[in-house]
Amino acid sequence: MEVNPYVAVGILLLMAYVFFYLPAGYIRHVLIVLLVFIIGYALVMTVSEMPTFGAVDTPAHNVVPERYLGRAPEETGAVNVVTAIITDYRAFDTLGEVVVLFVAIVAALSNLKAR
Amino acid sequence: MPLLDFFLLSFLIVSAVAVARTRDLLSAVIIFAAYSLVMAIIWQMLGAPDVAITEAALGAGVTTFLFLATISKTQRLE
Amino acid sequence: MSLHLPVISIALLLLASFVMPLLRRGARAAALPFTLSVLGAVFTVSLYLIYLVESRGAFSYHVGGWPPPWGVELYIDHLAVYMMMVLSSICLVVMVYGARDLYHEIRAEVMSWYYTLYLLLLASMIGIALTNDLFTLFVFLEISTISACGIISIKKDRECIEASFKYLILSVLGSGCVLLGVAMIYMITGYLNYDFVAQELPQAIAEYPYNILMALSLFIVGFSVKSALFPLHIWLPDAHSSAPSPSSAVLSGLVIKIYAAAILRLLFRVFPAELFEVVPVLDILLFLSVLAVMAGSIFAMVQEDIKRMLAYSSIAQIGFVFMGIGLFGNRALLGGLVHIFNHALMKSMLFLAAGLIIYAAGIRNIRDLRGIGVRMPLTMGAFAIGAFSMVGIPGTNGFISKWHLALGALDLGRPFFVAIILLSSLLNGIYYLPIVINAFFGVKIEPRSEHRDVPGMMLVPVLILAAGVIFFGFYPGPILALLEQAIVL
Amino acid sequence: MKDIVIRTVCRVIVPFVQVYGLYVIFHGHLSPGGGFAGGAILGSSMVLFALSFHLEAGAQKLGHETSSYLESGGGIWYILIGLLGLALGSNFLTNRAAGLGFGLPGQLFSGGMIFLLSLGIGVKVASTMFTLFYNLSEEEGSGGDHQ
Repeated sequence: MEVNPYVAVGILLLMAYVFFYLPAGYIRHVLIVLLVFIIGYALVMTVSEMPTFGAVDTPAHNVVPERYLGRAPEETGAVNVVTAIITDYRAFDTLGEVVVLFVAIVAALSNLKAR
Repeated sequence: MPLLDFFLLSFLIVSAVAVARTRDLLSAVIIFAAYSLVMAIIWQMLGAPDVAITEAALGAGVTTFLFLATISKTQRLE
Repeated sequence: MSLHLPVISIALLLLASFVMPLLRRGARAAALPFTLSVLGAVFTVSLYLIYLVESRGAFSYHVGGWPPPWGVELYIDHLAVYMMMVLSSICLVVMVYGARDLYHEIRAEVMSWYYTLYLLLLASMIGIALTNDLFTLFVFLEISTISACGIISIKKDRECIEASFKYLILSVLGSGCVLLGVAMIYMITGYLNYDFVAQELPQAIAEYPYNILMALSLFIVGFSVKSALFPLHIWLPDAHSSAPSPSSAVLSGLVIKIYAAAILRLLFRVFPAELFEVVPVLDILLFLSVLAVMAGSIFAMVQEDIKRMLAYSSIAQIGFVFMGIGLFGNRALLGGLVHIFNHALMKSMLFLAAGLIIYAAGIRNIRDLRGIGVRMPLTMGAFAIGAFSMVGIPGTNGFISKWHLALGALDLGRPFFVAIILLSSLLNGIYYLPIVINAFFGVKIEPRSEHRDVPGMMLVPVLILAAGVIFFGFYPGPILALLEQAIVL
Repeated sequence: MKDIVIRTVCRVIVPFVQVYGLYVIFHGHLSPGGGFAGGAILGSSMVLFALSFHLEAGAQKLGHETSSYLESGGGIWYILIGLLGLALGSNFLTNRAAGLGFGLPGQLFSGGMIFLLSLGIGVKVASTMFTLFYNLSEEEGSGGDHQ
């Protein structure tokens, strides 16, 4: 997977030009379709290489889910492992999610009231 | 059950394209709610009931309400 | 107890922002002193943390008491405390200024919302600086995105809504890219913690090359959108120029930098060095940064609105930070990192000075600034110091970062980048110096009737920042000493 | 929407939806669900009530003031529980290691902090949903009659 930096920068510049500056028209349509095919090809290549869903030997099956599944009830007291993860093992992320809700509502209200 | 999987996933793709293509925002919102509902079923089939409950309540319920409230203050057609 | 201070400062900021909407009626007057005291406390904590990290080295904090691969880890090293100090100090000074200025830009009823968003923005940026976990990074990224849009769109202005909507859409797309990248990294390594991912990635390269490549490009695109690297800068001029002046100062000075610091951490602590031999990520960043430096300066030259010009100049200056990352030498990295602080100081000072001019004289157009130096000598003096620093005249802190960047480029045997730095300084001189010269020596135009006096509470922060620009131009020692330890990765 | 059928059906359905939402919140640590899902269900039940009757009717049940108190309160509650772990001599947001754990796994009152956090998240999410909906659709005196 040799990557040429000039080609990569060129594609990025072309994308930015097409998406942000090119006026609507026939050329823009053709270029957008072309770019979408390039991105889609890259994504398909990526997905085709991913480990099979649910396979035993995926990298995600390591010590992390082992402890979550095996010891969550005794360590956290919650029978539902998902809740044990989101409100105990990774409670800080959940605090972040609560703050996301809060900031969303503050931003929306400040917008509605500021008019 | 691969046939049901196939059916649901193709429904997802069709409704996603329909949301993007339709000019009527109200129908887009309704199609999007249907999309979320099917998505909830798929979460359940993938073995994630927590996500399925949240998706059903948020995707099919609250988002639709919020989109509708926004449409009622703006225009229905794009 | 002192090891808990990083998480306590984040919790304090979040708690203060939650309490803020509850301050009603009589308590509303307490909102400003409350905000300022919280910001001051966080600044004090960040200074203490610098001392702590200097004396006992980097340490990690396990939130919830769970060890790293299971729980969330905060990693407090030299870079993290440096970023925290930069963020909290600039936020504090800008808020002192904003206390007066905001009242003429936004309505009094939404002031407490503004403080809330401001505190949340600072909390999320500190979170991004401290975190050692990919998913926590994403969560704080979301908070910072939405709150940054919030402090733009709060102004009662059609233009502002439009600009912040554009910013929101692009920035959320960037967040989506980052989330997809995090998912891919999790899929192929099975971890979210930086250290564990870094441990697993070298083996994963052989097995999943496209996944790593795709995750890396998604991270780069996502963070470049957010930090306005050149071809993805499209949202920045509108957003930063139409926002209220304190928001512009924070957005331009801090918000775009923190994403650069985040990608720096990802590139050097998570992705293995072998990857960069195969995939020339650093070269790509370097080319983009050169384009950013040149394009930002050229676009800035043709602007008429002063805040718009400053916004375009930010695009050029973020290029220097990325140039430091892309050159990948110790000295160049030092230059890039110190430029984060230096540019935060001078750009927020310039935005505040521009805000003062707009407040006092109601002028936004650069050509109308002729002779304003006589009416507002202190403000324009500060502006002149900032302009000199932008150009990189010795004795100002802009010189220090450019000097280290240039030396770093020479160390690596790439004199081309020295030429770029010099050329960019020249271009900066072309558009900054005429403003200063015209302001002091230009033909005076009749002052308009709406001229207002400059309140001391607004002038003092600008002067403090100007003094900082001079001070760190002559004594960059402490900052450089801190950063020299930060880049020993 | 002055339709008698819709009003009657909603009047019957809303309590059940709310009870289900509370169940999902309280049983978060025992069965699938938790604060986010239950809060969303609870919030959408209130939105449903406000839609089928009138916006003012919804506002009477849950006023602006109360709603914003609940919203901030959820977040403050969460952080205070986190600080409780700190005060007990452990890290931020520590549960069992700080001595917060109680009850046997599988019982309703077990899991220490998890139960309390789910409650806070549920209240927060529900009030957020309702406040957002209310603020987006109020004004212009159209009440619940639009669409």
